[in-house]
Amino acid sequence: MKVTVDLSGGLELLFDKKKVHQIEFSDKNEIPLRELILYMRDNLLKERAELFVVDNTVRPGILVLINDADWELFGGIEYNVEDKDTITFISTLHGG
Amino acid sequence: MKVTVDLSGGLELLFDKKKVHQIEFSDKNEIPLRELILYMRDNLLKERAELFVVDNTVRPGILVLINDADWELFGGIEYNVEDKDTITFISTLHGG
Amino acid sequence: MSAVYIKDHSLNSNEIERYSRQLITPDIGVQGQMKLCASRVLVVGAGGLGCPVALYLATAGVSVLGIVDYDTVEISNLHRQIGHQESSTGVPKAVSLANTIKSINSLVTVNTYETTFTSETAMDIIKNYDIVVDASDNVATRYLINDACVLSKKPLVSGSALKWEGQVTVYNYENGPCYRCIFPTPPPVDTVTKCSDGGVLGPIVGVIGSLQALETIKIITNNKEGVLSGRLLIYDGMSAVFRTVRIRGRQPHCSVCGDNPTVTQLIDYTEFCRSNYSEAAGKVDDRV
Amino acid sequence: MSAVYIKDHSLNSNEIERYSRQLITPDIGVQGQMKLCASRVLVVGAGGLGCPVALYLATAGVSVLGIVDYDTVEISNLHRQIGHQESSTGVPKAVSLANTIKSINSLVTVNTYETTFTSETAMDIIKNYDIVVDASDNVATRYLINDACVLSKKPLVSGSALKWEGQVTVYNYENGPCYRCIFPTPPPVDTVTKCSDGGVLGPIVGVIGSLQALETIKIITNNKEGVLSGRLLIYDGMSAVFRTVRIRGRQPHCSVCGDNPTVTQLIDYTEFCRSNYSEAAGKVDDRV
Ligand SMILES: [Zn+2]
Ligand SMILES: [Zn+2]
Repeated sequence: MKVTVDLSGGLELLFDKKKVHQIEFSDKNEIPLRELILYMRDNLLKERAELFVVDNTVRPGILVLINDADWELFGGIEYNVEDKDTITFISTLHGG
Repeated sequence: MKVTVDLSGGLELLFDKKKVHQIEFSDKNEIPLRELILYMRDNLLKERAELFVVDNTVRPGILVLINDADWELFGGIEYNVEDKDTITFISTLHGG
Repeated sequence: MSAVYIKDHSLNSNEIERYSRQLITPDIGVQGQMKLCASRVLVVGAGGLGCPVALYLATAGVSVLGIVDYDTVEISNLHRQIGHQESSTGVPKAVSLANTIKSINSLVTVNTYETTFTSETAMDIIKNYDIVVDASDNVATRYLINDACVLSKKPLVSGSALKWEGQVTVYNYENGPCYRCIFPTPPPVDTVTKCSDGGVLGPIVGVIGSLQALETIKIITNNKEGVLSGRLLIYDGMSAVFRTVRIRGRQPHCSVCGDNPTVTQLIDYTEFCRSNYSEAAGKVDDRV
Repeated sequence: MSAVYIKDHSLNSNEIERYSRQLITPDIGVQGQMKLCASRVLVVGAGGLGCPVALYLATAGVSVLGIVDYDTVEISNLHRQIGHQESSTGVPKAVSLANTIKSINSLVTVNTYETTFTSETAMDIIKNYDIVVDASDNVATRYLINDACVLSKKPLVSGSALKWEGQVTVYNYENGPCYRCIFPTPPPVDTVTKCSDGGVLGPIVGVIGSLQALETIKIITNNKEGVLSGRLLIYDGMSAVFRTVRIRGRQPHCSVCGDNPTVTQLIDYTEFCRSNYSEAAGKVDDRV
């Protein structure tokens, strides 16, 4: 399965400044969203993991979208990510 | 087959002020884009057809998109519209 | 009195002349212009977002515009804050922006509040307005504005920007979600980048502030369908791509707008967020 | 001279102070600010689009800003043209906007052209600038600006707006398409709605003008990847939805930028488009 991960609001700075990541899990058909997040923390994010994950979920202030809609509409972190899903992580902005 | 037609830039005023139209051709799998345009002229557009079609194609000043990309990238009016395609007609704006 | 022709609107000839191009716009019309000319909007923040928001709302003809800002104009503001002038350096931003507005539209009443928006001042200020625009620059103020809007039942047009990016949505509108429904817990202080650290471009706040003004106009003119409630607009200026995404509705368990709220009056948001009502100041801890 | 430290930039302390929040923005930096401070931009039109474009380019620190507009300020402009004041009624728009700019950023040189942009005047004006912004309001001027940009090899940042909608793209940039590549034939005169007929909202031109300013900044600072060339941004303000769509590249058969152009000098665009270089005036036929 292939998953597209989108990062915005500055989160891309934690991930090599890349806003779009293609992740492939050749041995899986689906993956719990929580596992994807921990996979990202352990494999894509090199340092300062606490800016992305706190208590085994995304830290407060990050909005997660599943195919362009709020993850809360799909069960939040309990969602099972499927082939070709796009998961977006948006750090909310506060400046003005 | 089902086609989604999007209208913008004021063209929707010619089509009952509706920006999105779902058109179904139950007896077809595909339809030449030219036929779709003439179908729209003859069935959806009640008056002032010359504001939409001139010389059997869209009038100058209308940009046509096939699934969000310029129709010129797909052969223009010779394109064959397929099931679930979205065809967008944009009247270019000149004001400021 | 003796006129045979009874006009069906309350606009005077100055207003008709000034707003003619606006009141002929579909879905505004004379009725929409009358609503605009009777509306009262509070803009919190007279900075990068507040300038275009206040300018476009004032030129559109709102009746009363409130502007809250404790800060004064500095030269380093002027690259993005187009409602201030060089000659206003040192002048309170609320006053400077109000003066600019008066020079463009003298029909608008502008109230200035040269104060920090706090738990003590917020409710008293907000009660005079129909709609609140969040053009602030820090986390604590954003939670404060949200709660004050929920408690006083006013819709909130929220915008934010940093570097090349921006976000816009409308909270607490027609039973839609509030800020806490989406973000129940404030972000860790270390994860918040300020404009003074990360920078921000003028056209980015120009886009976001203009979008906030338009949402406010839609709310005033009762164009409910179009209002960005339950949706979030995300803007990436570098790639020139916007996305309008669906977000959750009002959450029954929300601590302020839910069915059994635990927040029933304003709290201390600097403590809740561990940061100050000001971008310039650092964390609460730094004040020691 | 006696300094041991050799600074690697040419910004003076006034510029550093004023542009500090901008030059710390990623992909701008000190190098980008130096490019901005050396850039020359021509804005054609000082109306709804031209005001935010010119204000944000001036505050960002372009070196020389040219403003072309033959028209004078009227009260009915002020609901959307935030660079003019009530006291400027009757003043040429180019002059009025230039005065506003000077009050905000005195470091910028502003050249005003109180003239109609025509086949006779265009090339002489354009040659003094690096980039041209189309903030005009009529078809004939849009074709004229396009051809003048192609013939003088300048990128063109094009924006347009009407009612609740707007469009933005960049033409003639890095071998991308020009306006005629996309629209080889002018639209029939009856199909063109003017802002004076259809209306337009201030925040709509605010969004589009800000986007034009940002594209101009991207071009100046050489952020090539992000530039809206070969792409068109379509904005529907009522539904709060933007789309960035892919459009055709440069067309080898284009009559002005193609491999064998037939248009090798400016033509009479009022004749070509059957309409005037002015929104206010009607069709060419009406002049009789
Ligand atoms: Zn809530
Ligand atoms: Zn061309």
